[in-house]
Parts: sequence; C-alpha cells; structure tokens
Amino acid sequence: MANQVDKQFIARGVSRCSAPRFLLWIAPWAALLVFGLYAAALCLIKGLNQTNMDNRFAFGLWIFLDLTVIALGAGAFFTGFLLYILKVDELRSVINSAVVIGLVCYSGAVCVLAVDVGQPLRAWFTFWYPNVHSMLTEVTFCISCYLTVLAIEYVPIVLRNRKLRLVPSFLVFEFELHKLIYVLAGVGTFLSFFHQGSLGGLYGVLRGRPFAFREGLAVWPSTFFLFILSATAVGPSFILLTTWLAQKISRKRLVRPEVLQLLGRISGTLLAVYVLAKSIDTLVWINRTSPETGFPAWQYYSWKPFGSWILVAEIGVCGLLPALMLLAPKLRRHTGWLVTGAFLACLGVALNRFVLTVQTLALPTLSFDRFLRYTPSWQETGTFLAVVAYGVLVYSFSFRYFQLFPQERDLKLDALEAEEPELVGRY
Amino acid sequence: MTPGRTIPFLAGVAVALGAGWLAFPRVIYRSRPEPVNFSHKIHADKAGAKCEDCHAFRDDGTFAGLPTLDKCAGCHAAPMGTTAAEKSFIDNYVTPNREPQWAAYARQPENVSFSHAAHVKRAKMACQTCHGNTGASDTLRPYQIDRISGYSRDIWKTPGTPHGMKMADCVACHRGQGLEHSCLDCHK
Amino acid sequence: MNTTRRQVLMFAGGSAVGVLFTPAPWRLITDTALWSENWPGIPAPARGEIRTRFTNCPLCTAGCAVRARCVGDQPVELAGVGGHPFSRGALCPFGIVGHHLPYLPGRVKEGPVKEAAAAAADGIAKCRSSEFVATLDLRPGRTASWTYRRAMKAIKNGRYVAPSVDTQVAVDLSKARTVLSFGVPVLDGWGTPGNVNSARAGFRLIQIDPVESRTASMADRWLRVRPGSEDALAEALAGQIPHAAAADASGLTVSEIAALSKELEQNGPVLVLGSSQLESTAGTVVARRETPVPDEWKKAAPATALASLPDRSVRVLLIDESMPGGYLPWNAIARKLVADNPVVVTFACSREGYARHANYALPVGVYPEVAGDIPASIDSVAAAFRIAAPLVSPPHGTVNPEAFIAAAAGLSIGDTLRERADAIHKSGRGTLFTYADRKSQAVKIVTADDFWKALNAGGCWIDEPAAKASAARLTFAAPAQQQVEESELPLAIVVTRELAPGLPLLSKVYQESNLRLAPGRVALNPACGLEDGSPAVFETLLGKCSVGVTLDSGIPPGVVQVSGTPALLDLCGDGARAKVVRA
Amino acid sequence: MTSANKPIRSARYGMTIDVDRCSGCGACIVACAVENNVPPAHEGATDRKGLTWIRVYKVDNGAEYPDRRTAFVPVMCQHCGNETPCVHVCPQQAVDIDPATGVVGEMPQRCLGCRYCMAACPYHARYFNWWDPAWPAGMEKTLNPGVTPRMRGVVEKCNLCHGRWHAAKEAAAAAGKPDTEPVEYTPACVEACPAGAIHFGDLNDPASVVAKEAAETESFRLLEKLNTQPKIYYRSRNSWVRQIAAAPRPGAGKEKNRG
Repeated sequence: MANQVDKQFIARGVSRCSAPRFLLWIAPWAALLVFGLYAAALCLIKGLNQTNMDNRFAFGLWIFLDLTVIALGAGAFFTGFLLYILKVDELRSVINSAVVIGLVCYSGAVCVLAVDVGQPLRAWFTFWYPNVHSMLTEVTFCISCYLTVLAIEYVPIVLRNRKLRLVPSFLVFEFELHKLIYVLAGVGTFLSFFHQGSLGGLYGVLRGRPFAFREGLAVWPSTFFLFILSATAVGPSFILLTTWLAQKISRKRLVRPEVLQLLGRISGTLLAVYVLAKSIDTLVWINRTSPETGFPAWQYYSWKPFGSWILVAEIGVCGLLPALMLLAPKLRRHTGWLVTGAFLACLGVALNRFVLTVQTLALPTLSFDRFLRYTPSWQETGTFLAVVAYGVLVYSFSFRYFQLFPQERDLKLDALEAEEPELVGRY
Repeated sequence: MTPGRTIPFLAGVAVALGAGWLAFPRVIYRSRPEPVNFSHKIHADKAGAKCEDCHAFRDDGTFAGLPTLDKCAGCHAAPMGTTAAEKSFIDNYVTPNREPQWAAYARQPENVSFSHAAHVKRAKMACQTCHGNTGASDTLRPYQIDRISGYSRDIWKTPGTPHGMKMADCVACHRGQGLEHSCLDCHK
Repeated sequence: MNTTRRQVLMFAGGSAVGVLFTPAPWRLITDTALWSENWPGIPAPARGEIRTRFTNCPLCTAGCAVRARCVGDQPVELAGVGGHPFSRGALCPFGIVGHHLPYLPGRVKEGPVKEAAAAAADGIAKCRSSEFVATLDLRPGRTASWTYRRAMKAIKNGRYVAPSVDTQVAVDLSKARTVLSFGVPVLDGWGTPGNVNSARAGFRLIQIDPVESRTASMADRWLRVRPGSEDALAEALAGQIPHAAAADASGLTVSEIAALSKELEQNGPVLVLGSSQLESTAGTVVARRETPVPDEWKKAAPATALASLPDRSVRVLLIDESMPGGYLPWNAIARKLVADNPVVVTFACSREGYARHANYALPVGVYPEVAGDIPASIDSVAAAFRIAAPLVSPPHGTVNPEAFIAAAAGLSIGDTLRERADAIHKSGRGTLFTYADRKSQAVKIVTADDFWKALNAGGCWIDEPAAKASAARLTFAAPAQQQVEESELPLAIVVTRELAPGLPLLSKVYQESNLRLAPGRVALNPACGLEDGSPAVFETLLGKCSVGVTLDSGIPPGVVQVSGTPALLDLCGDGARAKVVRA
Repeated sequence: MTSANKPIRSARYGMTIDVDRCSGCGACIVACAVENNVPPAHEGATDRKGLTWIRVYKVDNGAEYPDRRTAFVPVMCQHCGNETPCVHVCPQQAVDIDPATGVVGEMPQRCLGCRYCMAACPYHARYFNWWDPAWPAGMEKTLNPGVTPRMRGVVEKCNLCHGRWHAAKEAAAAAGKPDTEPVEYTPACVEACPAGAIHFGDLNDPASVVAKEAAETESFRLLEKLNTQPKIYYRSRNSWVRQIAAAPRPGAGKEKNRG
C-alpha cells in the first residue's frame, strides 16, 4: 500500500529503488540526524559550556563548517548565473540539483549559526539595530535574504512533482514563479557575491589578528574578493562531485558526461585565476601587511603543527594541481581525473577556511601567550553531523520524488534503445 | 480568486486582526492591585504635600523613591480622616508595622542606571514630565506586568504617551539635548 | 455549510497574513528577547541607601583597617582605609572578599552544642591527675586567648596550648637596609601589606628560597637553595661552619656565599627572617610592650607548646579555629590524646580543618559577624588594639568559643573586649585613630565610653613606641632534617600557606587565572612527567591524598610545592618528603 | 553616536601600570570581580573558560636560574582608541566607544553572543559567560547594586568601573556641577592594588599623573605596532619587560605563563 502511494509520487519514465530499500538507505542518516539534534538541543538548553570552545578559541568547528558549506553551496547561485544570465544552456541539466545543494548548504549553515550564538533569542537584533560597519551584519542580511531566494527557487521543483502538479493552482503558481526565475537568479547572484565576500571580510578586517588581517580596496580586504573567487571556483566542482556521487549511488546515468566536463572546465578556469590571486595576496601579506603590524610572517609557521606545509597544501596541492587537472582536456575526459580534481578543489577551499578560522585563533598574539589547542566536544561534532545527515536526507528525498536531473529520462531511453530497440515502443 | 475562497481568507484576516489588536494586549499583561488605595490628590490638597515631601532625596543626592512605612506613620499613626482606605491602611500596615509592598510603575529594568539627581536637580525637570499627572490622581492605577518580560507596563508604553518610560522616550529627549554619547551613559 | 479542506486552508492563510498586521508577533519576539535579560537564575542586587561602615580585618594577624561599602547594613564591597598610619589603605586579595565568609559553601551552621558541653564537663570531671584538659588556640594573643588562659588556670590540670609566637617581639622594617629572608613570604602574606610596601623602598631584599615564590620573584636577589639547607647556609654566614660545607648542602657556590656574607657586612643594618641561626643587627628587631590587660586577668596559665605535653595525656581538647591561623598537623595532636575516648571539641566555620577529627564540631560566627580583637602584627613596633566589629548578624545557633570554654571551666566572664579596652584606656598610653575622619588623638583626652565606641565604629589604638627599643631576638622553628632516603620519596616538600578559607571569588586567582597555587594543588617542575592540571596522588610517610598538578618552571626538579590545605598539611610535617604519582 | 552633540570637554580615561611594583597578589582581580558582580567560577571553569575582567599574567624572560627573571602583568581591556577592533565587528552595536570618556563599553543585554569581538581582540580582554551565573546561597546579598549581573551566553569585559563612574556622575549632579566636565572616580583595581602600581586618570589632562607617566620613556603599550592606540600604559625599568609589548617570538621563553 505505502509502496503504491510512494510510486505515485515518483516521476514518470524514471525508475527508483523500492520503498523498503529507500528506507534502508535513509534510516542511518535519520538516526544520525536525531543524535545530532539531541546534541544541538543540549547546547541550546544547557548553554555553550557543552562545547570545547573557550574565551581564546571563541570560534570552533561550527564556524569552520559554516564557511565551508557556504563556499561549496556557491554552486547554486553560480550555475544559475551561468544558465539564466550568461545563457550557458548545457547547465540546465544540473540546475535543479544545484538549487537543492544550495538550499541544503545554506539552511544547514543558518541552523548551526543559531546554535552557535549564546543568545539565539536576540539574533534578530542584528536586523533591528544593525551595525553597518560589521562584516557579520552584511553576512547575516545577505545569507538570510539569499536563503529566501533559494527557498523560492526550490518551490517550482517541488510543485513539478508528478502528484502535486495535479493541483491546478499549484501548476499556475509554479508557472508564475518560473517567469520570475531570471529575476531570482539575478538577485541571488548579487546577494551571493556579497555574502561570500563578506564571509571572507569577516577575517580580513581583524586588525587585531595580523595572521588574518589583509589590506584591500575601500572597506573590503583582499579576502573579500578571494572568497568570492574561490567560492565560484569550487561551487561547480561540488555540483560535479555530488552529481557523480548520485550517479554512483543510484547506479543510473543522470547527466551527459559533457555536462560534468563543462563544470570541470569552468571550475578549473576560475580555480586557476584564484590560485594566481591568492599567491599574489599571500606574497603581499608576507612582505608588507604582516611585518607592518610588527608580526614577522615566518613566526606564524613555526608554531607546530601548523608549519609552512599548510601553505603549500592549500595553494599548491589543493589549488594549482586540481586547476591543471580540470583544465587539461585529456585528463578531464577520464571521470577519475575529473572527480579527483573536483575533490581536491573542494578540499583546498575547506583547508583555506580552516586556516582562516582555526589557525587564526590558535596563534598567539601577545608575547606571553601560548599556542592553543582545541578539539571539538561530542556535542559540537554531533551538531556538525546533524547538518551532514540533514543534507543527505533532503537531497535523497528530492532526488527520489522530484526531477533533479531532466536528462535522466532521455538518457534512460537511449540506454534502452541501445540494448533492445524493440522494447522502446512500450514507453 | 473565487468568492468560495476569498470569504474564508478574509474571515481569517479579520479574526487575526481582532485577536491581535483587541485580545492580545489584554492577555499579555498580568494585573496586580496596589496594597493601599492611595490618593495623591488628597495628600496634595489636604496635606499640601509636594512630591519631594514623600519621594525624597537622600543626603548623598541619591533618590529614595517610594517612602517607607515610618514616613507614612509619621502622620497616620492614628486616623486623620474618615476614609475606609486610610482605616484599612492603618489596621493592615501601620499598627502591625508591616511595610506595604508597593509596586513601582516606573521601576526601570535592572540594567538601567537612572539618576533622579541628574534629571531633577541638574536638568530641573518636573516630575510630571515623565510621571504624568500621577500627583493629581485620586486612585492608584492597577500595576500591570508583562507576563513574559516581567517589566512594568509603564516602561512599555508607546513613546510619547503619558507615563511612557520606554528607552525610545529617553533617547528622544537626550538626542534633542545633544546628550547622547554611548549605551553606558544610561546602562549599567 | 460544510467546509471544504481548501476553505480551512484559506482561512488559516488569511489569519497568518492578518496576524502580521497586529502587534502580537513583534511584541512576542521582543518580549522573549527581554525575558533573556532576567530569566531565572540572574539575581537582582538589592537596592537601598549606600552607607560606609568601618571595621578591621581579622583574617590574618595584620588586622588591616577596612572600609565597607554597604547597601543598608549589608557590606557589598571592602577596601582599605586610606591614611591609616599602619595598614596604609592596603588590603590583600583575601581581605577584599572577607565579607563573603558568612556565605562559605559548606559552612557549619549547627552542631551538638549541649552534648559537647556535657561531654566536656564530664571529661573535665573524669580527668585524672596525670591527664590534662587543654585548649588549643590557633590565634594566640587575642583577648579571647587571655580568657582561655584564665579558664585553663581555673581548671586543676588545664593547659593552654598555642603555636609559639612571642607577642613581645617586633620587627622594625624601617630600620633595616637589608632584609635576608629564609623562605619567609615577606611580600606575600607576611606582616602588614601596607607597611611592608611603604618600607619596601628602604631595604634590599635577599630571598633564600628553594622555589621561585612570589616573594623570590619580587626580591632584589633570589638565591635558590636545596630545601632544608637554609640552616646550613645561615650557620655559614654566621661563621659557625665553613662556606664550603654550606655550599655542598645548599647547592650555591662558595663564591656566592662569600659575596652574600660580604654584602651583609657592608649593607647593614641587616634583618634576618626565617632563621634563628643568624643574628639580626640590633635595632631591626625590638621588644614590644604588651597591650594592657586588666590586672585580674594576669592570673592566667602560660602558653605551653604542644610538643611539651606528654603523649596520651590530653583527655579534653578544646580547639578554637574560629579565626584562620597556623595549622598543626593532626597526627601531632592525635598523639597527645588519651587512648580511652578523649573528648575533642572544635569551634570552626568549616569542616575542612580539625572538624574532620573532632567528636564535636561546633558552629561559630565569622568575620564580619562577630566581634574580636586582633593583636599587633610582627612588623608593628608599637602594640595595637583593633576590634573586628560585626557588620552583619551571625546565623542562629552559632556559639561563642570564648563563652563556651569559660563556662566549661566555671569561669565567669563579662564583656572581655570592653574590659580590655577600658584597661587600655586606663593606662592612658598611645593614641586613638578613627577611620571616618582619619584623625589621631591621644587616648588621655577621650572618655572610656568614646574610646570604646570609636573602637567599634572603626578605629584602632596604637601604643606609643617604648622609650628605648630594647633589643630582642626572633625565634623560628628550625626545619627538621630529612628523615627519608631520597630514593623512597624523591621530592622535598615546600609548603605555601595560602590564606584561603575557600572563599568563592578567590576562584579568580586560583582556578580562573592560575595566578596562585590553588588549595589542594601541588606545583612541580615541567620536567616531572605529569601533565598540567592532571589529577595525581600525593604521598608521604604519613599517608596519601589526591591532588591536582600545576606545572611551574619556577619549581626546581626534586621539589614539590604544596598549597596548604589542612588535608594536605596533615601529611606534611617539617622537612617531610613526598612523591607525586599519576592518579 | 549623534553628530549634533553638546560641546563636552571629552576625557580619555586611561591607566598606567607599574609592572615593577606588581607582586601578582591578585587583589585587583578579586576587587574587580566584587565591584562588577562577576560570579565565582563554575566548577568546570578553567583559566580559558573563566571570567576575569582583569587578569594578571606571570611572565618570565625565558632564561634558567640564576638568569631567570619574572614579572607580573595585569591585562584588562586596553580601551583601544583607534579603529577599536571590537567596536567595528559587533553586528548589533552592543559595543561602542564613549566620546565623552574614551571608554569602550559593552552592553551585555544587547549582545547576542556571537563572540566575533573576542576573535577580534588581540589582548584577550573579552570574556564569555559559558555558564549561567551562580552565587552560593545568600551571597547574592553582597552584589553591588551599581552593576547589573550578566546572563549566560553574552560577552563581558572591563569598562573602567562604569558603575563607579555613574555614582560619581550622580554625586556631581547632586552637588550642582555641570555635566560638561569629566568626573573624578577610582576604578576598583586601582583602589585595591596594595602596591599602588596602577594609576588612573584623564590622559587628555596634561596635569594628570597618568598623562605624565604615559609620556615617560619607560612607558609602553601592548602590541603598539597594531596601531590600536590602547589607553592602558605599562611601565618598567627593565628592558626585558618592555619587550613583552612586541609580537610573540616562538622559542623565546620556553614555558610561558601558566595563564
């Protein structure tokens, strides 16, 4: 019975695993989510003493998570930008997936932020008494607006569900919304550019933390622009990764390989630009910005374990290397290289966010300070995992019941044609 | 949209507006009567008392606020008039020497540092400016507490209304005087 | 009409839209935010008239003058009294939070008073001629101490036991040009902070210390010696033994010792603290006159050292630890008690001390609840009389040890503080300094009543210095020699006596800043192999107890610094050795 | 905040701390906690999760005995005067700098506990309420009515004893003095220091002790090169102590302060 209901919701022409199997797949994630929610609840009710953060390590795992997922989620706005504004039509086959990814990443980040602040009940003060000089204000405004945009972009995907579209008014509504999509894409792009930047600015403006402090244009430190660049560079890579994963897990062909390669090429190009910019910025910082504040740059890297290797890993191994992989047409054609490149790119950005959040706080500023260590408590890790589980669940459900990959049906037909042409008539 | 849907929709709007504007303001406050039906008017007329006679400043310039029982007992050791209020006051408080638990309408939140000296002695402001014509009132309004925040209704009045004690009122006046520097001017 | 699902939905939607145009939602989020300003658990400080009251701090023998800022009568803030001729407006961290003492977590609030009285009386009656009734007074020299001495005199074989402090001898820092301190915390809890600080510029401080104590790090010169070798060094400096011998013992070089003794010769007068082997230069140590007492009190038992009592001889032991003072390890006391059920009554505000071992632990009022006087401190040349005047009232059911012990001995006493004050007034000596107006006036010109009032309202009596300061001699207990082979217990113990009655806010200097070694913790050299803050077991010949470890590069290897809580002090006799192992 | 403000003779309240006189007794820390209603430590608190508006660090020159030298350095909010790091980052104006006094103020009731300001402060002078404040039974009677206790989940820090500033203001008003003049008061740590190592006053007033001492050559400020213009000056005759103002040098001084 349940099976029947379930069937009615699945799009025509695509096949999905049986309901029990699907349940089997989501069960562990659901369990993880519940555990994570419990951990988060502890932090909300008992307070942040449940975490291992302290006065000196005021930020921890959560901020790192936020910065990273938001960077990875950039694929949503950037794909939209390419598709609707720059008219790169190949990307239509992944845009839905991209939107879901974006929604997952941003909503996840916002939820974690709500746990991370000491007085969530006052979070709205930022809107009522905003301090316009604060990068965090910029971030809060843009992220909350963009989250709304994503939600609106997500609605049509839901409404196009096989069963829901039977409701006429939904259909109308969906159609109306779809006319808006260009506006939404535009707005989303604008907002995203801004908050990706301000997230970078968040640390770049800390003149009290010369390790993070950067010079820049007007009110924006260089990290502002580097974050935009890195996010746009890595966004497509992450979509590439997730799509590939979806194909592997569902054992289906969801998009044509050319699309993935295109994503790789875009990612690679931008990554190359980013690596260049980042290197220049680093050189300026080492030779001018940091020394001017009295902090010779060499000393940052003599506090173990954060040696200069971390710089090499970030810019070289996880920056330049994947850029080259993704740019070389030969390599790109092999899924292995493509995926590895995309993965390294994502890793590189994660590492970059880690350095800015965790290493910045670990390094001493006063001469009689110590180098600090910090390991997240299980409550922190649990909350972190909750976001991951939440992401997987939302994506799984969307993948099962909504059309994330428009090409899927055609690809299936082609496949059948290739195998037994005479059967095609049946479909 | 068809009337079949408009009507319930509008009905919803109407109900919500009613509840929000009429019911909510009543529900949100808990009312508490004052221990004694005190008439400022009588004291002003009969005893010719000025505000500062009872609401006095201490020698160190700080404001004592509401008078304590001994101040009242000074005159009301025995009934001076014939009102029931006075009689019950003497029976319930003066004779057993029990401090009446007055509720201070204008009691500011704990994090506010308000100096009567600065406003009354330095700025020469009249009591009425903030406290309205309480001095001429014949009865005491019931004291209303916000159920959630626990603050008196008076520091909740919309700015400008009588007895308005909201931060907005303070700020408006200070800004007008060009006396607004930072939060800690008035907050502690 | 029958409502369809859609109509219900529309209605809901309508009300959702409508409610946004009412104050309700906005007011609710505002209120919840405001609620977070005073949600349960955030206390509201009492409001009221701010008054200033005065008293004297009895937490240590310094007895600094205290100005208390009170809301109504409740003190909320303590500070020194500027312009005070001796304590000079200074107050130590412990004195600053003295007014929290009544709220000590785990304070003893009731006890078996009647039973204790009965048991004591019974014990005194049963006491054989070879046995003793003893009162152990941890803060000798007080007026209460006089009562104890009189009470013990009144009992057939009563003994007044007190740690040896001669109230007749004082140190004159202003005369010294060099202060040679053998492990005495001159700048950290010794003497009167205000007086020491004001005299500090006048003398050069040489600190002989096995560890980098706070005084050592502030001294002009710190000489690190092996624990227990202080006397050898002192003897060498006194010329009794060759420098080489002292060098071997202390770990200093011969040249260092030579240089030191040369410096002492040239840079006199020298005041020597913490060692009896070496004479201070005349004038730096002076005899101090006794604070006058009523003549009828003079018939009192002398102070006996605990050690001089024969073992297994004390049938009734009354311990007054109501005021923090020098603590004797319990095993030294237990040895003296008779074998067949002795009676031990202790007067204490906490169960940390002897209450752990006593048959009866009786609750007492504490500072600033009860009145008591504070004898002149070691660095006060003139005798003095200060009263810790009560600012708040003690909880119901506390007992006054003075009255209890006097009653037990059948001695009838009046208001002893008043009698003492009158005796001082009668002597006509010295001056009265009142805190409120910061005026001194000769005692002669004030009436006895005014004198008494002034003492209670914030004032102190200061004797005029003796006509000719006759030379005197400081005596210090010589540290016992090492009893154990190094191999068994590798660490030499250095005890720091933190004056810490577990006052809550002192967590700021212990737990929250690691500025001071917290009670119940031991400090070790970072090379000891234990982690900072890790739990460990501290073991001596006398037993073991669990401690927290603090790593401090100021502690040399082979030494453990112990923060003196009774539980730990019970394990460390003089010169004891210890080992600290991972828990 | 507002531009059209009455002309006031604005003060720059600041401090000079004589490091050579500080014996690290901790009186200032305790007195500060008493004055500002800072709760005692939760049993889970450490030196990294505690609340100490002023904190005394034990600093050594990194050498071994006999060359080892130690000093105690009290560090509180440095009340930066220029591009004050914490003021700029706070998303909801919970931190501001008072033009009349130069005091960097913090409004716990406005704070949402994002701790961005803590990350921004190079002096680690800001502290977060990790636990609900708790006093032993009865001890809340000893709270100072001049300062409101804070709640869990907000940041707090030294505000140069603003409660005492309010009291002084009120006294001045009662005495009929105009409100355009800076008031005289003494913060708790200054009053409490038995060695008189801390001086407090108006750096704008050339006649004041602090202005004179701040100008002396042996005065220095922490991390001066960051150009945050702190109003807390430190003084020492020992050059090695003056070195602590500079940025950290790994390896210099093996075991640093235990704080």
